[in-house]
Amino acid sequence: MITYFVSLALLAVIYGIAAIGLNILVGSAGIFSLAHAVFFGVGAYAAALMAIHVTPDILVCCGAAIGVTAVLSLCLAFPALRVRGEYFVVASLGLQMVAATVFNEAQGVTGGYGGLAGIPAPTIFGTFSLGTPTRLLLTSLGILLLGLGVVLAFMRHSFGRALGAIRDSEIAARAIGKNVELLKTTAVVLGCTYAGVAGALFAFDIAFINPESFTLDQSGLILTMVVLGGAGTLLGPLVGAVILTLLPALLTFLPMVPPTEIGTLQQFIYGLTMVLLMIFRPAGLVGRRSARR
Amino acid sequence: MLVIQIIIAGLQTGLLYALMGAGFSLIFGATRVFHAAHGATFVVSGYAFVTCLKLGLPLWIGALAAMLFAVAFGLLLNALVYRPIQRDRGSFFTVFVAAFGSVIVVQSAMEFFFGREPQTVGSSMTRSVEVLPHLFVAPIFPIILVIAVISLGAVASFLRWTSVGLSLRALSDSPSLVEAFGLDPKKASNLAFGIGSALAAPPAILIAMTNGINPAAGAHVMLISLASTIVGGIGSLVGAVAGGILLGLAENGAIAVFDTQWSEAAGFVVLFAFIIIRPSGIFGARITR
Amino acid sequence: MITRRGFVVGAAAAVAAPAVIARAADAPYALGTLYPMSGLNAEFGDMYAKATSLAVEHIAEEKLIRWPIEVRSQDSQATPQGGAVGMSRLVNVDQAPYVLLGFTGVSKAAAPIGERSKTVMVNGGGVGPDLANLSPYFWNVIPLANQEISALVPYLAAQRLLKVAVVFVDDPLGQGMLAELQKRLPTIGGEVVGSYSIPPTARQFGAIAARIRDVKADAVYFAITGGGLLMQLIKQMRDNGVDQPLITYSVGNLPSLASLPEANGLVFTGQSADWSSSYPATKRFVDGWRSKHGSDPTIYAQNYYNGTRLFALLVRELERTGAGVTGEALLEQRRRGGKFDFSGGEVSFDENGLITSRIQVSRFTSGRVEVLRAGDL
Amino acid sequence: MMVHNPLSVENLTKRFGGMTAVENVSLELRPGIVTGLVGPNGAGKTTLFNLITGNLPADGGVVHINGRQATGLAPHVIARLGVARSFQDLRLFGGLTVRDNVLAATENSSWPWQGGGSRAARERQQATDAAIERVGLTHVAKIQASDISYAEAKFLSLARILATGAKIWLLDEPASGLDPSSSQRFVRLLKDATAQGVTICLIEHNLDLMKATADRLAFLEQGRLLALGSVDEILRDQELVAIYFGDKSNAA
Repeated sequence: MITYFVSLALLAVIYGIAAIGLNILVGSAGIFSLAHAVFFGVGAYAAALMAIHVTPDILVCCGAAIGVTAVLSLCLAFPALRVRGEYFVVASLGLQMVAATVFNEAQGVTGGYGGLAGIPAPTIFGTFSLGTPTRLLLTSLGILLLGLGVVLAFMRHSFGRALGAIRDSEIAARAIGKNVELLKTTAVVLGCTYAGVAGALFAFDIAFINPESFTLDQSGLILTMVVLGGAGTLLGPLVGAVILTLLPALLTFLPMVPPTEIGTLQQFIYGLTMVLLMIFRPAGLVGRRSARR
Repeated sequence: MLVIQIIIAGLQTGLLYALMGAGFSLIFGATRVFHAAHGATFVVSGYAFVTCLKLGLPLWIGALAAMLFAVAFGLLLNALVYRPIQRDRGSFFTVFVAAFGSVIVVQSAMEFFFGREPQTVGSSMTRSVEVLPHLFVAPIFPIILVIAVISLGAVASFLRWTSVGLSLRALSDSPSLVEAFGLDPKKASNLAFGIGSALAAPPAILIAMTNGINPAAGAHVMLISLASTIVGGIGSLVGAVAGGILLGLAENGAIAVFDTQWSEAAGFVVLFAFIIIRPSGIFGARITR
Repeated sequence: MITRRGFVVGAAAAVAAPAVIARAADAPYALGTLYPMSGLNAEFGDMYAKATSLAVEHIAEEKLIRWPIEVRSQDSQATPQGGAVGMSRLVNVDQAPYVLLGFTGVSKAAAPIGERSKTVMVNGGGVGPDLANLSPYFWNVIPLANQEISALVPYLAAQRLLKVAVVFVDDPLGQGMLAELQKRLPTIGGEVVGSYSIPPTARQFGAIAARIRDVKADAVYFAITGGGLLMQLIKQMRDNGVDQPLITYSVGNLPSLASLPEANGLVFTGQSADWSSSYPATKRFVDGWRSKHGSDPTIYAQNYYNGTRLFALLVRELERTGAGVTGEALLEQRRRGGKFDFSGGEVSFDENGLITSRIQVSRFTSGRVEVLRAGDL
Repeated sequence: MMVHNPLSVENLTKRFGGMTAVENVSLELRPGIVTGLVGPNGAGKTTLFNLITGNLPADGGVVHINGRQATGLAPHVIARLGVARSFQDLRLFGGLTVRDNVLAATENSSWPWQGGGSRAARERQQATDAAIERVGLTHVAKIQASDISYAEAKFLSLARILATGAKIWLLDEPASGLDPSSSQRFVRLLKDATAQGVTICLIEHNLDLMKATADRLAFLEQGRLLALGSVDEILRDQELVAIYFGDKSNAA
């Protein structure tokens, strides 16, 4: 029983990390990406390959995930410098769709649909095993807190202000001397590396990855977490991640719902929540007011 | 012959994207609503059609029902979701997330009522005949061609020749003009949603006949239509049509040139290229935002 | 703060759970199922679930074992993540020693969890060749895809369908079948004249049909997963002038396909299933299914019926010896060998937990399944 | 050695398609002086600003800032050379507080960290508070910028410029729509700034305000610089006045 809740909590923490990263893009910089699952996936593959072929040390694997996602996130930064708003959403959609095909086709690296199986249990400092879900959960919690700390340090200070300025008016931000290209790129790289780390932890948690976990649906799910909790708030993405990770689990505990309809019901609830939230509380559950954004 | 065959296949899918894209473009131009739930309209319309035919009703009643349901759904969504959000000066993103949510609601509702497997209506019109050696064309292809030309022509001439249409067009140039044209903004947005949604009915009917329609089909068609609208240039009817055909050709052409599994990605690669090189699309005005 | 909030929600969920645990401790045997109950493949999950509940009913009526079986269901969504989460819950919360599942991605994600907790996992639906050696605790009550090709080849030779075009989804199943066809066809003087991989989300196949017509194949083989995709492929192939025989593996045996006019004449392989058999276990299953659902069962239904039945048969032995019903004990019991009285006949497992079974070639003829070539071993 | 004017443009030209928006404009801004830019709508005034600040690439001509060639530089680089501007539609950072709007303008580094440590940080805070104080917005400093009144927004836009410490200001209708007393306060702030050596170029349609502020006027029509002179000289020229008002009355 405890193990089950640990596994759910672990998943919530992993999604929490990814959602915090997406919030840097969406909430702070106004870059509305629907391609977050791409970088979640890139991190997962990078970590899994590192674990299988080199060492399952979690720090090394997360480092690899960070490095690879940081480089590949430039694919997202590039359109972000070219277009804004609706155009960028569609561009990120395009990236997500192309990446899904690439994940499937780069079989030498990703194993295609067959995926990568047999990802070893992680260790830390080379020897100490993190093989039990509880240990992995504690490690992930540590990473989450670290990630929150970094976000807090960045977003509450000049970097956050500069991103906010860009989000609200790019031209005016330039006029007060902000290097918009550099700032946007930094924000995209930073946000995507969170997804990369989350993906690495995900790979260790599930111990098997294939492209089905990195689809547009997954991007939509992470985005919903951010929006549900409150884009631009510190804790909103976490609240969203916890709720949306636990929702399906909670629904299965409801006796009156026939199991065949759980999936449909769950989707229905997701969708309806998004619609109602946008109408009545667009700032999210944690967001301060409804008028903003 | 393979080339011609692929061009025909590309045209057939491209025209359907074009109709979807044109509807989307019209709505976006006139109301600035990024109507990502246009795909949900498509699904509702398609199921209305299939259900009518499964009930044994004649084709024209099915088509009429598809049209009615599409328009009704578009108007409903505008009234219940978009307008309340816009009243609060919601950002485009708020609208987008709400639209995204609506797509999921419709999809799961359809799954609940109709099941997930594709629904199709058999018809001899979709069965290809060999018109030239090795060149197969289904009777439905010319029908699609005619329907697409008629509906796009009708919408284009409406926008060009009627005063209401002119004002809708002016709206996309400068939204502040709406009252100057003596058009009630609420009426204008309903008009755009009505016409735009009606344009989703022909593709829905035709896809239901050729491919079969399933609850998840809307999201897929919408993605590609969105891409085609951007490639063509948002807000331009001609652009949406050109973009749709271009993407239809790219998708099918990729099958001929590259390996078959790249066909889906091909459309999005074209999209990505446009966003990087020419974000305003083929016919779009320069983006100033 | 945040995580505390998470635990609060978790704790709320826990309130409902202890009752379940308390009962699990003494009487009924927990049987886990991890089927896709939502998403594109829910049609399969629905069928598997029906088969399982029919088997549980029959087991109770036969008084095969002392305590009733209680089915604990989790939705796998046919995705690895759904599989991992659902398996974790079946193992840790429901403490099921025996879990029925399907689908390659789900199986591969669930296998390490099951192995760690020594839980038996039984697949009756996935046929990817990579399911063969996942774990000692992972058994297959369905022959894997390569076996289906072996059965098909003699039929192709007899019909002189030597030039085959293959449409496949680029997953282990599709790759496995393509490789098997490329290996086996030359033995009868045939060849794979074209292979076309498609994304599982694709919906437009007109251009692929054009290419298939171009290579002038004698037959078209579909190595794909998912009934909806197969249905759209078949319809569009026929619509776009591909009039060669269409062939696929056991995925073709779906009720929704039988009623599709374009699928008339579709040839598919699958485990031998003779629904008119007088073999008692078969008859009982077929009659039970017909009276409940008003139609003939499918081979998948039979597999999951058998998978459920296997649990009871093993438990009966364990009850005799007085051993507790754990995954470990179940594995040991199965390894002791012997034949199992299944619907469809007596079967045995090989060392890796893989069933051996006859495979037949069938065809849809006016909405009914017509057996073209009986299975042999 | 020659003393450079803070800002000068020579033969600046910009074409949009077939239309020439700015044609061969040469203009120097003198230190500590308010140069008014007048002309009918569409004369190319805002385009001229956009060319100077690098928001639009010029088709010809050069820009010098403090004697340094600045043509073709990125907008943020020009901003860092000490050129600050305001916008007709203000373009405040609506999601930030009033104080953060101003503070952001003091932070020069676009990396996640600002240089100079805590001392520099304190100085930025002080500059920010001083700028807010000067424009009289201290009472709304903690309010989100999207929620302040129109007049307050106009002053915030000025505070943002003040805080950058720039010595060259390009102001695009900064006082339009202000009530008379606010307007007077605005003029005083501009006068204070010029007294401290700030060079201003001002687009303004309100000629009274222009008279009160500007030291000299540049008259632009159809992208060309028609006249340059003292306020009185320009306003006495009947021909120019006719163009100015005439064009306004039969504006297409």
